[in-house]
This record gives sequence, structure tokens and C-alpha cells, in this order.
Amino acid sequence: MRKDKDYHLTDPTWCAGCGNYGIFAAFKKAAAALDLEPEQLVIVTGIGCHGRLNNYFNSYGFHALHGRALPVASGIKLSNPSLSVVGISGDGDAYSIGLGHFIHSLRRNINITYVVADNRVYALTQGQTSPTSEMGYVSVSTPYGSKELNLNGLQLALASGASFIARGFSGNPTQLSSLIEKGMKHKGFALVEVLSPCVIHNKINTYQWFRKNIYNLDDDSNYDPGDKIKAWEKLSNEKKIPMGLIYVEKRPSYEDLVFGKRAEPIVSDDLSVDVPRLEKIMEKFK
Amino acid sequence: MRKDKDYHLTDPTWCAGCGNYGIFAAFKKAAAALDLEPEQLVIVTGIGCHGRLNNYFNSYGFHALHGRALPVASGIKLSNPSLSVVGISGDGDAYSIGLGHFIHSLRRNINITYVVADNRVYALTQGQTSPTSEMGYVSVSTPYGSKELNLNGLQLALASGASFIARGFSGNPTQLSSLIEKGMKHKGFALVEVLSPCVIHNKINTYQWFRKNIYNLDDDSNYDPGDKIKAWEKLSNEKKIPMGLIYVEKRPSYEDLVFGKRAEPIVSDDLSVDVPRLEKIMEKFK
Amino acid sequence: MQKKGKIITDISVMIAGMAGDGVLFTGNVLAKILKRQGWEISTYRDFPSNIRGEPTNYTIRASLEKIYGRGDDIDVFMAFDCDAIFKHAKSMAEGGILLCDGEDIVAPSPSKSKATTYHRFPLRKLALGSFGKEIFKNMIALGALFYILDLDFHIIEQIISEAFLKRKGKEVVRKNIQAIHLGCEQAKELISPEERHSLTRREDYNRLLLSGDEAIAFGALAAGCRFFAAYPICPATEIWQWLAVYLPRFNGLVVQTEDEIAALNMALGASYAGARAMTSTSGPGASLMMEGFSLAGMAEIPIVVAHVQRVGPSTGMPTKTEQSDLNQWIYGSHGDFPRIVLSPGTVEECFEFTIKAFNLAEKYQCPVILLTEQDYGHNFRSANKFDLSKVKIERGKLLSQEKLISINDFKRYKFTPDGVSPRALPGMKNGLHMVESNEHNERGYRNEDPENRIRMMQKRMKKLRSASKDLISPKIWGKKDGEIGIIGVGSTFGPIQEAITLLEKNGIRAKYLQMRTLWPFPSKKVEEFIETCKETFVVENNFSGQLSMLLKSQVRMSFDARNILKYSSQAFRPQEISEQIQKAL
Amino acid sequence: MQKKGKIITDISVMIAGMAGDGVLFTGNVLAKILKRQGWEISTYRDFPSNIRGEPTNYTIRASLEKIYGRGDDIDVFMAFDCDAIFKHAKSMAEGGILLCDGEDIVAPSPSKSKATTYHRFPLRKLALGSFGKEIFKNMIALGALFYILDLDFHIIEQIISEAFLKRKGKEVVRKNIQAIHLGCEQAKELISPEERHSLTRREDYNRLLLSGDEAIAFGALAAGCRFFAAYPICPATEIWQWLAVYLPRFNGLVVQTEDEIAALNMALGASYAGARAMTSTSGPGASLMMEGFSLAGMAEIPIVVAHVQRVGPSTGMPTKTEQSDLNQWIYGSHGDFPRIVLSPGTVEECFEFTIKAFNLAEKYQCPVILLTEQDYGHNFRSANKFDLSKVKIERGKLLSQEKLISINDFKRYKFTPDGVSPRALPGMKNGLHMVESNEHNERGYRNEDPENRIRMMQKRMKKLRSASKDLISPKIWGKKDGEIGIIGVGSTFGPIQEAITLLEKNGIRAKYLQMRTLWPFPSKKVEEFIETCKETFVVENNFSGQLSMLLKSQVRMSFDARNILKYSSQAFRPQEISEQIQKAL
Ligand SMILES: Cc1ncc(C[n+]2csc(CCOP(=O)(O)OP(=O)(O)O)c2C)c(N)n1
Ligand SMILES: Cc1ncc(C[n+]2csc(CCOP(=O)(O)OP(=O)(O)O)c2C)c(N)n1
Ligand code: SF4
Ligand code: SF4
Ligand SMILES: [Mg+2]
Ligand SMILES: [Mg+2]
Repeated sequence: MRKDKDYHLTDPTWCAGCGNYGIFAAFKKAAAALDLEPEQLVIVTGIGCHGRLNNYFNSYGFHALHGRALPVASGIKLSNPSLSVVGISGDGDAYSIGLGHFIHSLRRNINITYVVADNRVYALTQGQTSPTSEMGYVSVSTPYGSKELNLNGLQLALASGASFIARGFSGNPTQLSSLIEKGMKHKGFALVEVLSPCVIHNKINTYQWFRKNIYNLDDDSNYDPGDKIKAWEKLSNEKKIPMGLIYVEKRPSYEDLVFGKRAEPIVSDDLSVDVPRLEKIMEKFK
Repeated sequence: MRKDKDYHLTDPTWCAGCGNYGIFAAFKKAAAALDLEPEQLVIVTGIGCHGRLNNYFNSYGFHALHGRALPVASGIKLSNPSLSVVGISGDGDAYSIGLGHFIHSLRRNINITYVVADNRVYALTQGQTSPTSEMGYVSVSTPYGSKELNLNGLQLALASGASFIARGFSGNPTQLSSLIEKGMKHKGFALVEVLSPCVIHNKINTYQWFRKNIYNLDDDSNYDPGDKIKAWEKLSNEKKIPMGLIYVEKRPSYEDLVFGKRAEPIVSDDLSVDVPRLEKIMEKFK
Repeated sequence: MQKKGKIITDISVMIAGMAGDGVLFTGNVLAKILKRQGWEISTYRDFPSNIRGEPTNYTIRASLEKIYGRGDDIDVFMAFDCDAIFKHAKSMAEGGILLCDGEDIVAPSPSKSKATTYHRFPLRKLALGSFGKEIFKNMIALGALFYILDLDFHIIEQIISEAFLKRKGKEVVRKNIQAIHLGCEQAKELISPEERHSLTRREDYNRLLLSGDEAIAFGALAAGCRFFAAYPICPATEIWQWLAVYLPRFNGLVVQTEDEIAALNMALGASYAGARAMTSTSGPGASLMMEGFSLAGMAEIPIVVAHVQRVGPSTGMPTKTEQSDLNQWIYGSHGDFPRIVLSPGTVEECFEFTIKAFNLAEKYQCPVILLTEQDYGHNFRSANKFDLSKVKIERGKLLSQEKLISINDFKRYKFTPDGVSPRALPGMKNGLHMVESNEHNERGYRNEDPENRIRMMQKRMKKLRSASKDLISPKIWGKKDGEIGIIGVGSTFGPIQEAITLLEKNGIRAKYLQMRTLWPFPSKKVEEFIETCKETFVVENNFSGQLSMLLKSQVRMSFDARNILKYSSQAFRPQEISEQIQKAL
Repeated sequence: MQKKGKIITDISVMIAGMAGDGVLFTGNVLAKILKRQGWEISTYRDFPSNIRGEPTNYTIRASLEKIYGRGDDIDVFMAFDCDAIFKHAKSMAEGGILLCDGEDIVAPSPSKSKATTYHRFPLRKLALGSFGKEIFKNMIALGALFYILDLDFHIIEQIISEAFLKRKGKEVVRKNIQAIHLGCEQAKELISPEERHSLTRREDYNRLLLSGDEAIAFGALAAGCRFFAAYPICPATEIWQWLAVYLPRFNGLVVQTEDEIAALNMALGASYAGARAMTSTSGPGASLMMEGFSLAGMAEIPIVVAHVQRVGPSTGMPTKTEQSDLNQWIYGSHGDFPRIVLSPGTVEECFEFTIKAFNLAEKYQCPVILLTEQDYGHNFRSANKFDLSKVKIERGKLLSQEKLISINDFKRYKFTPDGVSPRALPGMKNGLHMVESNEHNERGYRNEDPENRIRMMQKRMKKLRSASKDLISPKIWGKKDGEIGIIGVGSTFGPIQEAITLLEKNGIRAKYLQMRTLWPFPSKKVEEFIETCKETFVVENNFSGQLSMLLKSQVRMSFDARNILKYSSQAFRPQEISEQIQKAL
């Protein structure tokens, strides 16, 4: 059985108290719980403070372009479905520049896990307003307050045909690691949004603020995460932020549909030239 | 009072029977009903068969890039809010390559009207599967059937904070023109999706098919388009497609929030150099 | 038309009408018939980026010699309406024949056209009269051409069967054949034997008739491409539409992505995971791929991008041909990184270069661009069967698991003499590393040390030098001892070759350097060529002379190229080149 | 350090620590103090693209003469920890002084460093001991520098008040001043008077201290920019963050968009509607803007894009400096279209060129790129007050409603001798037209006629020729009669100027051509310059010599430039240039 520390490559250089530490810890824990071989895990990150994570994690890693973690992760997974592929993005990365990929990945339902580290700010670029910053949020980019309705990533996910939606808090790594673990076990696209304070740039959405505004659906035995209408209602409430496993649905993953029972991944295909077979195809051009 | 024909610049060259004719007719009718000066109307289109519309319409027109009609329309409207600005996109334009702009425009709530001509296919490029093509759809791009869940633009809109959501049918230009008219009167971003058959490339979603699968919410006096949860439920039903005004909400437009009571549009600003004022600002660099 | 004695050796048949008229189908069938009659074929489509209601035309050129592009004039003209006549009258050849379905046919004055005969040919009326359906006008037109060109009825029958039997059944085949007969008989009544252009028949030797797009797709399949992600765009979509059918049968996958950005990034993910991966696009999509292009260079991920050029800038003219995206791939995107740009000139080369592209991408772990054009991307050419026994798959420094295990201290971005580092795939033991879009150290982890930066830049760029000897050299054609040099790339291959023949008739001996790799630039070979020319002309299908500017920046000598440019949205005709050269000398 | 007699005339002070240590704030305060003491300032930040935990340093160079970049060595070094010492020891000047807060300070051997004295200076301990908060170490460090440099206490007090009084109150000001005094006294005990570097004071004349980004932002405001849309990216974000504060006060608007694609397209919409519009970005964002760039060219929409270059390729090193995106804007995107690329070399030119950019964009109805670099984009320079009376707003052929009404048959894309057409704005009567990304006719409606295509291409490209006489010429500096020529662009302005002075000391007379417009290329002026040089060197902050390749492709003569290239992520120092030239001669 592997331990958390087997995934710890080097100490991160995030600011002391950064929410990303909670995600890092939870993710290592989830990997250990799943007893993943580091070589079988690929972490694809976007650009932002969150994007440093795979520089610290003992696994294969790909630090992609801003907003493009999901297409890269999708290409990896489809070419080699035997790998565990996890994408990590920030709120800017996933919900602003990468939003199109986010929604199309949800409907595609490839079997990858996507962790969105939501600090409600553009941290690495020094504190601009993000799509999840609340209306009125004052920052270097909106000195007179943001005038845009903040975006609800999980509601969008629900509307996009998500098959797994969860929300964790980097202040609660235990629950978070269990959500990531569940997400990775889920067959299909699993979204785990993480409320994850940036202690430098976001003075509004602090650990305390989140603690005050969240409540845990996992504690509510009456809540059925298979009920889509209920999930929509829960997610509609902007005042009380639901945490835990919010929605889950069984539907075939993209791989199920395109590969069916095919055993060998694309990357294992023998590429040697099958001349007779190709000759026959060439006939069509006559 | 202006007439439909005042907006008719030239006869369109769409295929006979194309749904775009219905949109063209309905739009001219709505413009006439609103008695719009052609010079006060700007139509911004995306790339696709739909994108030809402003080549036939007597108004200002901007044929933008594929998927980018909304940013262009937003720039126009914000610089000159006295103009009526209407965006027109196809299902590929709006929901595939342009999806990020679509959702961010909805939350931004700029006072423009957005018509999405949904023929459930990429028509201009000769018939590829689109995000609204149903799962299993067979086309040149998915010869073995599409494996992706089709996208529900209106549900996404609802999850994005849309303040006006309607759906029309190009086979019913009367209702459609009244929806466009309402959308243009609405203060904020108004989305009018139009089910609009492509008679050449989509042999599934024909006029008959749509007629069989739609029902009209406008006829249902019990339906309250202000009820968001209800709207979500209606839109969740994939089998029966609701038509008409589906959701409407009063919230301040982006212009209300950024310009407040400012009377003059940006384009009317006197640009002559205010030396004393600039000198004072220059002081800050000392 | 060219003749040897009484025998026609080269002929061009144009079919014109409105988009939606069936011009395309009729033309395709005729091209196939002539190919099977043993002729070399080159087709040319001039169609609007609109579905319906705008004029379109399709020219089938057939020759007993190998041809690679359009000819100079039209011998047989079949028009579905009269609009096209005046537009193309000036292109009619002496002795040409013109048939038109239109009331108001008027023969243009001899000063405007060299064609001999004009006939009104009531296609629609005949179709409606005999079959009750306008659509049969296409087969009736084909029947007329059958008479004029004296085609092989057996071949026609065969092709009509191939087109309709499986999909539509016997009855449809029968009716179509009937329509062809009707057209033939009507033509017989109208057209005197002297007006005919009877064509000989030769053995076909199972040759191919295919487009550049198809040749690239087939090449990719043969080269072991197993992952293809793309977004629809003219004139490149045919590549992936072909692969969409075949790749899944070869354990591969084709994904239609939400946009071009996703297409390239997904392909990069697939390639990183170990699949031979590719995408295809045209100008606007390529602009969206620029950021991922730079990532491929930085992260050293093999990738092949097929770019079929159309008319720019912006949306431009999506279905027309141009060569104005050279700069985009040679110089585009941010930062300095290694890239290879290949440009085939024929459908044969489309196939060959595609295989080469996959090998180069893996050997030098960098992006490889296949730059073609609408002209030979969309249009069809006859070609000998591709020699599949020559296809070799070279995966460069990709490590096997066994080899990797034996490596002590594996470094994905190890500094090596040739700049190429050993490559491990995710999932492999002992190969853990990072792929970083930021500057990184030998293990791939982010690193901002200036010394490391310098070495990493040198390592990456060194690969271009290493690749240079492995690239496809420019090729010299024409009179090797000629004093007049012509330089071109891509679709100008055909017209330049023929221009040389035309020039020779006027006593001018010219040779031609076909650029086949644009980057890294083969400076030495080009310098050698230029040195032997008294005058050098650069022929390009664009406004600004992109190739000419590139040449200038990459050769030692002060290079005073004369540009022959065309940017009308149409491909060159041979005479346009030869005449400009003659004038300039 | 440079001296005139006993008087120091040029000095560099480096402050180093870990990101998050407060190096930036301390450096900024020192720079401001020295500026107010009448010195010319040039700052240099070398900081990681990480928030915390990696080394960072900040150099303030002050001179009695005008300077435009970093110097060759460091005279005073204040280190918050010891790591930095060995990295920068080699850069210490003779007689230099080094202070370090670290237990393990060891003076490097004289062979490794020319500095004279090394002192351990317990900043953290003092801060914690006296104020209970580590953060005061910055002010204590400043106090030590106050002693060493013999600064004007009145000015320090003033600046501390400006920084803290309004935002944090009196008590904070008092404590900070107290910390400065503490640092000063501690330094006095440790450092002998001979080790000090006392600086003179001069009148400041209300000069400015600002970054290139700020100068562009201020220039945009003055030029009448009223719409700004952008997406955050280093090192360009400061432009719009400045405008975000001021534009709304001038009836303008700043929009943070979802990505760079939206930013440019929204700005194009705004410009089309009649607002002077702009966006700013860096490499990765610019790659995403390529498609919109081509649209601006095709649709003839005025637009200004400020591009602050960072290290590429890909994500590269976001906070470091390079000149590797020249090609991207000169050659990038698909198709041929007119574009203007300006590159200022100083903060003064950032201001001037920005105003020019807006005028050019409207006069020639095309995209105008302002290409700068992190080096002078992020860093501060002293400058004389900008002369606002010189700012002129020229809107070219933009029609007034009165004028437009009087036009019979208005054509937005009318063929004109200079290629520029009259422009109407939506909302105006009698101005109805289309803006088409497809090829279009004079009214803007889609048109695929080859003849129209040819004329439209000529019309659009003609604008570049018309603009040529209106552009910013290259400028010659240095010894006008020198035989050695140096060509550079952007940030190399400072180091080249100083290299010329260094070369002169070695008897080499050199002159310098500062490229200020990169496209359309000022061939004639450059040819004239090259003709007068025996040797020409091209100095560039990139790997591949992008400027040099450009030059080669654009001048008549065979141009054998010698490249002096740096691609370590750092800006040039003057000696790096002068020494390479000396070696090469
Ligand atoms: C195309 C592109 N645009 C902009 C940037 C600059 N950039 C770097 S990180 C970032 C945003 C980070 O915000 P978020 O995704 O929320 O990550 P966080 O730093 O908050 O973890 C941006 C805009 C970039 N790298 N690439
Ligand atoms: C960046 C870019 N990619 C691809 C294209 C090619 N293209 C033209 S129209 C179109 C899609 C059209 O589909 P849709 O938006 O549904 O419009 P329709 O033709 O069905 O009305 C595409 C992909 C393009 N013009 N630009
Ligand atoms: S800036 Fe914010 S998000 Fe980034 S490392 Fe520091 S605390 Fe974390
Ligand atoms: S192809 Fe389809 S969408 Fe396009 S014009 Fe024809 S019917 Fe309409
Ligand atoms: Mg964030
Ligand atoms: Mg469509």
C-alpha cells in the first residue's frame, strides 16, 4: 500500500496558508488511498498558481497552456485509457479562457477527473477579478467593482450533462481527498470544484468566509445525489454553498462508446505497415 | 411606420426551403414592428449559412469571425448604446467555437439580442455533426454516429444567469418575430434560439420532425416565465421541446451598471486633449 | 487542346452552372471516365463559398502526358446556363465547342472568343420531358459529352453502377444510363462529326484519381497516424472526413473538437501519450493554433499539422486557392522554437511527404507542417499507385520500456549532441518527468536559471540543424543548363513545368527549383541554384511575395528576384507564367 | 560606478531576496528618492514567475546623465539572504559594498569579485527586536542605504508619507521612519565613512518616474482611447490596470474579457462603432489574437495592440525580457494584409508612439502594433514631463454626419488613390454598409469576382505605401561618421548607446541605427545607413536574430550582418555589446 509521501516530489513554494496546499495534501492522500502507481498517473495543469502542482507531485505531469488542460488531458486519456488522468485548473483557467473546453468535456464524458481550484481571483497574475469573484468585487482589474454576475461552475456543469459533480474545500482536506478519490473511481468525467483561498490576493473569500457560507450535503442523509432537479435547486442558492457529492449519474463514458470492448489502447497499436490491407483501400481511388 | 420590405436589401441565396428564410422574414417583421431606422440597427453575424443574413438585410452589418459575433456586438453596443445591436449565430458558431463568449455574454447582460439559428448541423462546411446534433447522429464527420451528448443551449443559458430566454421556430415566423421583438425590447441580453431546418444537410431534424416534437409555452397561461426552477424543468425534457418565452428576469444590464446615468455614448465623447486635466494626472508619476 | 498529328493529346472540358446544379457530380464522373480511358487527369473547381445560387464551374483536363494542373484554354464547354459564356468565352480554344442550356445564347464575336461552334442544348427541357425531373439534366449533359468526346460506353456504365447501384438500386442506374443515351442522341442530331473531339483509349494500369486531401489522409493512415482531432474548415475537412471512416478500423480515433485550439491541444496530449497524432486546418484555424504550435516547440512534442491554404486574409474566400500562409507557419507564433514546414507539389508528394512528416516529427520531436493548397487539396489528379513497400515508420528516440528501465537517471530533456533527447511515455516505469510550457530543466521541471535557459534554447534549436540533412531537398526540373531560373512551391509545380515547355518553344531555356522544404531553409541548395541563373523568377500565388522574401532573408547573396504574383483567387495557367517571363527578359 | 573627479556620476544599487520579501517595495522607494534627488533613474527587476520562495532582485541605477537601461556592475548590494551573493558577486564593482542578512556570509575571493567590503547586517533580527514584525526589515535596509548613499532625509520622509499616510495612517508612517533611522544608525556603526557612496543632489524639475506600461497607458488616455478590452497577462497587465482607473473618469470603458480572442474582437467592435479602441497582451495572448488581427486587416478597422514581450516560446518565462515576437506581428496570421508595427525604445517613446499609433490606425484604417518589452515595460525610468501640447488627434477619413449626408452613393471600401476609403459609423444616416470578413466589394458586401479581388487586395495593400511617408523614421545615434554600424530595436537602446561610449574609449567610432518602425519596413533609410558602414552589427535579445532576418529580406544589398544575440532572459549590459564588437573586429 502506498503512502501520501510517495507522491511528494518536493516541497511546494506557494505562499504560506495558500489553499493549494490543501489540494496537494488531499490529492496525495487520494492517490495513496487508490494505491496508484506514480507512473500510471498523469496530472495535467493549467496556468496559474494551481498550475504548479505537478511540479511538486511525484507522477507524470504536463503543464499545459492557460485554459487548455482539458483538451490535453482528453488526448492523453483517449490514447491510453489505462492511465489515470487528472486535470487541475484554476477558476480563471477553467471558467474564463477554458470555459468552452470545460463544457464540451462534460458532455463528452471522457473518464478523467477535473479539479478546479477556485480562489475567486487571478492569483498568479497578481490579483485580477475572476469569473467567480462576486459582483462588486474590487481588484486591480475592476477598481470600481466588478459589474458581471459571478459564474456558477457547478450549475453550468449540471446543464452540460455532467455525470459527477462534487465540491470540496481546501480547508477540509479529509473530505476533499475522499471526493477526489470518488471522482477518480467514477467512470466518466468527474468534476471536483475546490473552494481554495488565496491568502494574498483575495481578502474577501478567506477560510473564515468560506467556513461561514458552506454547508455539507454529505451530512444530509436525505439528499439524493442522483436527483438532478434537486441538485439544481441546491446549486441555485448563492447564499448557502453546498459541499460534498452534489450530483452523480451513470452514463456511458466516451471511451465506452468509441472503443467498446477494444482491449488495447491506441498507444499499443502495432504501426507496422499492413501493405495488403492498405492496397485494398487504395483500390477505392481507382 | 416602416414595412418589412424596408429591411429587404436583396433576395437571399439560401437553398429553397432553408430555415434561414423564416428567420430573415421574422426579423424584418420585428424590425418593422419596432419601426427601427435601418441606420440604427447593426446586425453582427458569425460564420455559417446563417452568417449571410446581414448581406441581405438593409441595415448596418458586420460579418465577424467564426464564433466571435458576441464580442464584436458587445464592443459596438458598449461604445454606442443608442444603437440596436443584434447578433446572429449558428449552432456551431454559438455553441461550439463560440461557447465561452456565449456564456460570458449571458452573465455580462449587455443589452443585445442574440439569435441562434439552430439547424443541428454545420451547414456551410457541408454537413458535419454539431453540438446540438443528437447523440448517434451520422454525418461526414461522425460516420459511425456521434458519441457526444447533445448540448442544450437554453439550459446552459439559464445556468449562466440569462435574463431573457426564448425559443422560436423558423416554420413559425409569426411567433418568431414576436419573440425577436420582445427580445429587442428587453433590457439586457436576450437569447432567442431558433429551430431552423437545413433542408440539405440534416435529414433528421426536418420541419416535420420539429413540428412533431415541439409544444408552445406561450399557449400555456399557467406557465410563469419568471419561475427559474420551472424553466429548468421544462428545458430538462429532451423529448418535448418547449417553444416561446421560456424565462425572463429583471436585472440591471451591464450598461446600467457601468454607465449609470451617463447620457452620452462613448463614441460621442469629445477627444480633444484636456491638457490641464492630464497634467494633473501626470503629477502622479512624480 | 494539343494534338500530335490528328490525335488529341491534351484537352480541357469545362462544365459550368449554378452552385447546386450538379456540376460537381457531372465533372467527377467525367474525370473518372477519362482516367479509366487511360488519360492523365487534373481537375479544377471554381466554386463559391455559398451553398446555392452563385456560379460555379468545373474543368476536367485530360492529357496523354503527365499533368499537374490546369491548362491554358477550354476545348469543350458545357454550360447549364448562359451567364458563364461571356465570362469564359475568352478562354475558349480554337476549334472549341460550346453547348449551353439557355434561351438567350449568342455567339460572342470572334474577337472575343476563338471557339468555333455554339449550340443551344435544352438540358432541362429534355430532362423534364423524358424523366419528369430536372436532376437528369446532368446525365443528359454527360451523354452529350459522351458523343462529343467519343467515350467508352462500357466504362460509363461501370462508373454509373459504382455510383448508384449500392446506394440507390438498379432502377436508378437504368434511368441514368437512359438519360446518357438521350443526351448522346440529341447531341448527334445537333453536332456535326467535324465538331467532335474524339479521344483515344489507353490502358489505365489501375492508376489512382484522388485529391491532395485524400492523398494526405491515406498517407497518414499508412504512416501509422492513430489519433486525429480537428474542427471543420474548408478546404481541409476532406482529410479528416476520409480518416473518420478508416482510422477506427485501424484501432485509431478521430475526434471532432469544439474548436481548433482544442484540436491541436488534444492531438498534443495524444502524441505525448504515444500515439502518432495529427490535425488539419486552413488559415483561420491555423491562426487559432498558433499558441499550441509554440507549446509543441517548447515541450518537444511530435505533431503533424496539415494546412490546406485558401484565400485570405480573414475569412477571405474559403473555397478558392492561394499561397499566403507561408509566413504564418515559418514565422508565426511567439518566441523562437524549432519547426519544420514541408510543402508537396503534387498528390504523389502529398502522400510521400505525409509519411515523412510523421517520421520527422518523431525523430526531431517538434511540430511538422504540411502546407498545401485548395488547388490540389480539393481537386483531383491521376497518379500511379503509391508504393507502400517504401513506407517506413521511424520513431526516433522513443524508448521501449526495456531500454528505459536500464537507464540510470532518465532525463526527458537531456542535453545531447544532436539536441534530441530520449523520450518516455506516461505509464512507463522509470520515465517520470514533467512536460512544461514554462522554461524547464533537463527533467522538465520549471527552471528560470539564465544558464539553463541558454542551454535549453540551444538544445531545442540545434534540432533544426540536425534535421537539415534528413529533409526533403529542393528539386531541379526543366533544362538543367538553362540560364533562366524559376523558383516556386506547391501548386505552381504544374504550370511552371508547362511554362518551361512554352518558353522553350520561344527559344528560352529555363530551369525550375521546386522548394519542398520551406523550413529549416535549405540555403545551400538554393544558393547553388541561384548562382547558375542569369535571371531568377519567383512564382507565387499571393500578393506580397512571401516565398521571395523568405529566399532573400535566407541566402548569402544579394538576391534580386523578379516576382510573378497572382492573387486573384485562381491558380496559375502556364501561359501566365511564360508570358510574364518573356515580357520581363 | 562612474565618477567625475570625486563626484559619483553613475551608481547601481541592487537589493536581493526571496519573492515576497518586499524587495520590490524597497527598490521602488529608493528609486523614487533618487529621482527626487535629481538623478536619472533606470530600474531593473529580475523576479520569478512565482509568487513566493524563489530569488528575486531589483537594481536601481542612478546617473547624472540620461540613462535608458541597466549598467555593467553593482556598487551597493543589499541582500536579504546569502544565496544571491555568489550569483551576483562577479557583477560587483571595484570598491563596491555588500550588506547581507545571513549567518553564513563569506566574502568571495578577490578573483571572484571586485567588491571591497562585506558586512553581515541582521535585518530580520533588528526588525523583530525593535518592532516585533519581520516586515520592518525593508525600512531598516532602506535606512542602511540612506546612510551609505547619504540620502536626503526630507525626501525620504515625504515619500514614506505618500506611501502610507492616506492608506495606513500616521502611526504607520512614524514606525517606518523610525525603522529607517534604526537602519541608518546600525549602518553607521558597521560601515566606515570611506565605504560610503555619497550622492549629490540636484533639482528634480518635476520629472517623471514611470514604466513603459504606464507611459503607454497615459499616452492612450491622452490620445483619446476610450475603449479598452483585455485579459490579464504579464508583463502587459499594468497598461490596463492603469487605464481601469482613469478611463471611466474620461467617459471611457475598460472591460476584462473572458480571453484574448474576445478582447481583440470586442475592441474591434468598439472601434467599428467609432471609439478609439485598444487592447494589450504578451506572447501567448498575441498568438490567440492572430485571427482577429487578420480580420482587422481585411475589414480595415483601426485598432491599437500594445504587446509587451516576455520570454518565449510558449509560457516561457513570463516575467523576463526578450525580443522574440517581432516575427509574430510582422509575418504572423493568415493571408496578406496591411499592418503597422512600431517599437519604442524609451518610456518617452512609449508615450509618443502610442499617440502616433492611434492616429496611424485611424488614418490608414488598419491594425497598429506597439511592440515593447518586459525590460522597459515593467521597469521604471526617469523622464522629463511629456509635452501634452504636442498631442494631436487625427481621425483620418472618418466622416462627420454632415459630410456623409452630402455624399452621393457612399462606398465604405471605395477604391481611392491612396487606398484609404471614407469611413462612416453605424448609426449615421446615409452610411449603410457591410463589414465583411469575407472578400467584399466597395460597399462591403461579399464578392468572389476575381477582378474585384485583385483590386481590393491592391487597395488594402496600397495603404502601406501611403503610410510610409507618415511613419516614424529610424534614428541615427552615436558617431555619425563612424565606420562601425549597430542596428537595434526596443530595449537595446540604452545598452547600445553606452556601448558606443565604451567603444570610443577603445578608439572605435560607432554609430547606431535605432529602428522605430518595423513594418512597413523603412528600406531606404536602412540601406543608406548600411552603405556608410564598414561593418554592421545587429544587436538582439533573442535566439534567432529576427531583426537581422527581417533586415536581410528588406534591403537591396547583400547584407552581411553580424549578430550579437542574447537569449538568457536578461537584458543586455553595455559591455556585453562593446566587448563582442571589439572581439569581432
Ligand atoms: C493565453 C494566456 N493568457 C494569459 C496568461 C496569463 N495568465 C497566467 S495565470 C492566469 C490566470 C490565473 O488565474 P487562475 O486560473 O484562477 O489561477 P490561480 O493563479 O488563481 O491559481 C493568467 C491570465 C497566459 N499564461 N496565457
Ligand atoms: C476559425 C474557423 N474555423 C472553421 C471555420 C469554417 N467554418 C465555416 S462555417 C462553420 C460552421 C458552420 O456551422 P454553424 O455555425 O452551425 O452554421 P450553419 O452553416 O449551420 O448556419 C465552420 C466550422 C471558420 N470559418 N473559421
Ligand atoms: S498568490 Fe494566492 S493562490 Fe498564489 S500561491 Fe500565494 S496564496 Fe496561493
Ligand atoms: S445548406 Fe442548409 S442551412 Fe445552408 S442554405 Fe442550404 S438549407 Fe440553408
Ligand atoms: Mg484563481
Ligand atoms: Mg448550423
